[in-house]
Amino acid sequence: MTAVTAALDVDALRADFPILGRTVRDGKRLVYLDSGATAQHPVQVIEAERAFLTEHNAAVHRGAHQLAEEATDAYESARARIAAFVGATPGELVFTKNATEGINLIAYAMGNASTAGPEAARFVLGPGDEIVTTEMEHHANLVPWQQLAQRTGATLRWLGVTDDGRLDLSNLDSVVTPRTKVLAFTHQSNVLGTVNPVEPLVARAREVGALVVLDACQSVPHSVVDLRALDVDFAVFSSHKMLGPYGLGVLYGRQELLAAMPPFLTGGSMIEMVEMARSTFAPPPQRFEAGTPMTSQAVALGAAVDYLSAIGMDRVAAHEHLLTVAALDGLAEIPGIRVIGPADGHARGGAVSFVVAGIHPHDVGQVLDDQGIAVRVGHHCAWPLHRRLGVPASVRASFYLYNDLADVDAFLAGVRETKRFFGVA
Amino acid sequence: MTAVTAALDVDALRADFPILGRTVRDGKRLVYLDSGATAQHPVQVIEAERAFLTEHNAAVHRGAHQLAEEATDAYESARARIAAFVGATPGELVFTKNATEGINLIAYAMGNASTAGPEAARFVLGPGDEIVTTEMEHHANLVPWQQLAQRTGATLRWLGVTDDGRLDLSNLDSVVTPRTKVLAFTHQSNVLGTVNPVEPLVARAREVGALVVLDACQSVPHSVVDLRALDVDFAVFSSHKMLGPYGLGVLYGRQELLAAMPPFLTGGSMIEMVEMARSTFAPPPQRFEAGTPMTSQAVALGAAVDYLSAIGMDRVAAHEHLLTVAALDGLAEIPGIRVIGPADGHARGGAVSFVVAGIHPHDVGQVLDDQGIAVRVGHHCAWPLHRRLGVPASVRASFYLYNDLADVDAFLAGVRETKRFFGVA
Amino acid sequence: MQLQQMYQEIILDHYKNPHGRGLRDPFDAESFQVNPTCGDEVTLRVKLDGDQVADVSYDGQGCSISQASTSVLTDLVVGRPLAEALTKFEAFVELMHGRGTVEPDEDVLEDGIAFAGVAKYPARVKCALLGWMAFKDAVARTGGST
Amino acid sequence: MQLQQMYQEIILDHYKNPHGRGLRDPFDAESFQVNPTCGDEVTLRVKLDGDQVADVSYDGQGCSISQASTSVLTDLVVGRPLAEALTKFEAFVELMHGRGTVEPDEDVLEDGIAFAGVAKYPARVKCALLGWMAFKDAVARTGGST
Ligand SMILES: Cc1ncc(COP(=O)(O)O)c(C=O)c1O
Ligand SMILES: Cc1ncc(COP(=O)(O)O)c(C=O)c1O
Repeated sequence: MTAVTAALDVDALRADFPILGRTVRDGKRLVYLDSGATAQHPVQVIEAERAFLTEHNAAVHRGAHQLAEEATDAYESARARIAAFVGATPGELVFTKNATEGINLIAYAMGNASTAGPEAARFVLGPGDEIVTTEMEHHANLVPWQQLAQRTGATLRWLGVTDDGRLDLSNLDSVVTPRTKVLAFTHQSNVLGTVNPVEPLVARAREVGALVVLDACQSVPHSVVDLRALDVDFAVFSSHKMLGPYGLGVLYGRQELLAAMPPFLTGGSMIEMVEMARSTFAPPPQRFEAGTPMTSQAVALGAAVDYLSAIGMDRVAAHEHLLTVAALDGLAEIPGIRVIGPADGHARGGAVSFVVAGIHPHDVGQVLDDQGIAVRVGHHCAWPLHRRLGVPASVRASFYLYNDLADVDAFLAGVRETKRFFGVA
Repeated sequence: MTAVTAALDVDALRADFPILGRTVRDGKRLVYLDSGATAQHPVQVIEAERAFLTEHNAAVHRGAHQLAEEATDAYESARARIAAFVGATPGELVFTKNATEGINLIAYAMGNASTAGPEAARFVLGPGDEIVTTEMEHHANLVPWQQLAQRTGATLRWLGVTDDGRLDLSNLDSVVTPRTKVLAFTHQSNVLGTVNPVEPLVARAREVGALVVLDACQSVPHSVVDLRALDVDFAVFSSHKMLGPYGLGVLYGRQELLAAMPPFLTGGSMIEMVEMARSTFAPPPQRFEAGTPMTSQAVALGAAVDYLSAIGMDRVAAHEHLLTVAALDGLAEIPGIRVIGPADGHARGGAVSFVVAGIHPHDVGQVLDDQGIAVRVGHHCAWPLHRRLGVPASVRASFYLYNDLADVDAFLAGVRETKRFFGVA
Repeated sequence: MQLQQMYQEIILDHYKNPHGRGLRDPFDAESFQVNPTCGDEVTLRVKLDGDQVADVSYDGQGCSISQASTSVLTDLVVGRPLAEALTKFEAFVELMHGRGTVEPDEDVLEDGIAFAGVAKYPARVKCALLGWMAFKDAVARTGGST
Repeated sequence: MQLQQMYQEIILDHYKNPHGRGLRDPFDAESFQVNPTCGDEVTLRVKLDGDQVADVSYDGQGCSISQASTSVLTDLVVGRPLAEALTKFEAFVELMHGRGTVEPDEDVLEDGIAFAGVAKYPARVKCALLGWMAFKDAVARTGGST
């Protein structure tokens, strides 16, 4: 154990996560290395939601009774704390059901701009306009843009990926051009772990007047992220990957952009005036929160960011870095392993994806599972990236604050056992 | 107490809802009459979600490890039980974040049909086509259709409301015509309580080949609803109004329609194949569930329908009917009260909305709140309906299985006290 | 009963006998404001005379709080220098957002101090501010300094 | 270690030495199937001769389970009457969806009974069925009775 893990006191932390105490597959200790897909939930977060539901629950922003006041306060206080967690103000934060909805919201709002008023003009897309994304995106930051292109006649282009799993910026200026209306890219790859350089991408987007959409799903849960400082126009992340509940995502948008953007989902709570034939809409963030919101989930995510803040995101990042480097170093010693993504700890987060020569990832995952080690296998919703790197699928171990070096050791032993089981040298 | 409430044993039930034990406004017993906005949560439901999160939590439909298997089973078992609860099969049920998203899903999917493949042809809308809704809709079943009309050039029409708060079907055949592509209406009004006659509306829609969208938000939580038997094409309802968690709605669609309908939100888990330039999509229901789903919420709603089923929805409906009639009878005895909506218990549910001569609804709500009685004031997301009935706003008391006659008595006494407070005869 | 704190006599008086109600000509600018949850609305006109607020006239529908606070508004700003009116606007907004912790200055807000109790009910703060927001918006539309 | 139950020798043998692999002409119909979560895929061709399955040829990529089960499929159906092949299809699907509660009939499924252990792992059932679904789909495309 090094000073950093000692500083984080993982043993104490783990006690907050009841599920980590259970066993799987006939009594094996659970080694949960699938936090990149979804994180586990500390009792503090579960308890915050329960307390809200059993003490203060009511419809927010609608009622004039005491419970409604308390519920509204809890909901808006959560929004403020979550905003502060990523360097934003409450008015810049829209609650969605997941990060995927957040990206769709932007794409659909842009699609709606052509039949909305003149203040939405800067969001209008059509033939001749271009949307740029990258070859390392999660499907959530690719398919919505494909669809927007299909609906509007705009063209989809993308930045490539280098053999070592970095974004290929060599042709940035020829891919991102004055025709580019949107540049959408991931902050941190959910497969490779790669942390992308936001600054040159934003700089180029500003030069050509493109809007920047940052997929922060894998960065916000694992590191210090200040969205204002990054100077992006929009960003999304998901509650369930950062100790919060399912069913909640966050869309960040610069105030002036949210104010000018047409609505996406429509219905109750997002209107200003409704007549049978026409409606007008509330200012943001309400304009983008149609229907009864994810009230108790927002309250619980508020508790999750309190929990993370109390630990300190810099310490979380340092801890994960330690585990990642240990995993990478350990894998490097096992013959026949190919890590896809950066091989060392430089500018990368805690997703370690790899293939084992001669054994299909599904089979690797199965043998690991049999030893209690939960990893993810498949293309991790990044199919084009896998194609680019010449592998049909991969095995991914991903770490979070509750993992420790014992987990890494178990994982490495598990990989060795897998090779033994299948008789691969 | 009559035989029916005794049969329901409300006292025992109330013990399942911890919040009902609290006091408000300096020690007053909480009389919660705002279940039409959002219901309270029994411990059984909260506990089911907690158990899932602390024992079986993992990303569903993605992982190959034991937790992922258990989570997927829990999620799909919940889908099956919720489907059975409304007479549907699991493949006909799509999870959304709320009912509002469900209606938007249909509207946007129809909007997308024009750039989707030929199998989506029956969903295409354009100039000359008509969408019909009604004057008593919640904004959630109106504004999305206004927006769809605006985007596609189709025309929005509507059925009117009679003075006593029933749907005006006298001109049904001239409003719903062969030009009608969609007929969207509410099963039960959230303001008036009115239960609409589904049969003649569906019959007329079938005659002209229109799709029927039923807003079942206020019927499914309060009565026996068999969507197959009602023979509608689509229906939506919300978890939080039926003892389940926030952040979850349900869209029902006939299998063949879901199979032909283009996707709405796109991203992970809803695809078949993804390349950089194009994607193909999974069959329903997955096609309509982009991104990480509301996993634990679905599990909890499964527990909520188990809870409701164990009681029996017929008994829930009978109990609410009793309370509603008591409230209507009581209000009829107070001078200056105008109930908007059916004045007797025939074909109506447990939403009782009214105005008090000489006192603005906000002020009525405030005085009731001061006595611990939580009602809703405003237009209840049905602004056009209020305009039609000539009132700017109303006060709504709405009942659920945990309310009893003591609540009704408190409410009636509260209304009398309000008049006294404002010196209105 | 906390209710007396909210429904002060002054408020109920203004509600029953609103001051300055009705839309009048001439005016420099008009603002229409609505409370999207309850449908309360106000249309308010401002007539400036140099840097003086010459008239404020209004019409609308709403609860006792919104009607009374608009009535109080007219008392406070009509015939005063615009700068002073805007100071009162700031003070009233501060009071209403104070959740009952702000001590109102009677010299500035006069009858407006009666709304101190309303500030404890966040759902009603929007009611109390409806007319004031219309005033602020109408002034902005005159091109006057805000 | 439950693993041996899933990875029976028979399965590993078929995986290492797949039967009937490679795409062959002539064929009546072809089906392409993909497992959307892991990207495993199979292209499978069927050649009928009257009511006999004359040939099944395939190519693709995937895990041991999907590859071995497709290999077993060819053993079970090639040279058999189509009706019998479809009976085996039903039996195999039933086995795989049985969660380990279905007792497989060795007379019908032969080497296929080795997949009984896979049925206990729901996430792998789709793998085991990949080639079988392609077979069923290809047969449907020939216009043969399904
Ligand atoms: C009749 C009706 N339709 C639709 C809705 C919208 O439901 P949700 O806000 O859960 O999306 C509601 C509740 O607010 C309702 O009562
Ligand atoms: C990089 C990245 N983007 C987007 C998503 C989608 O998030 P969600 O499924 O919560 O919408 C994920 C997680 O699945 C992700 O890792």
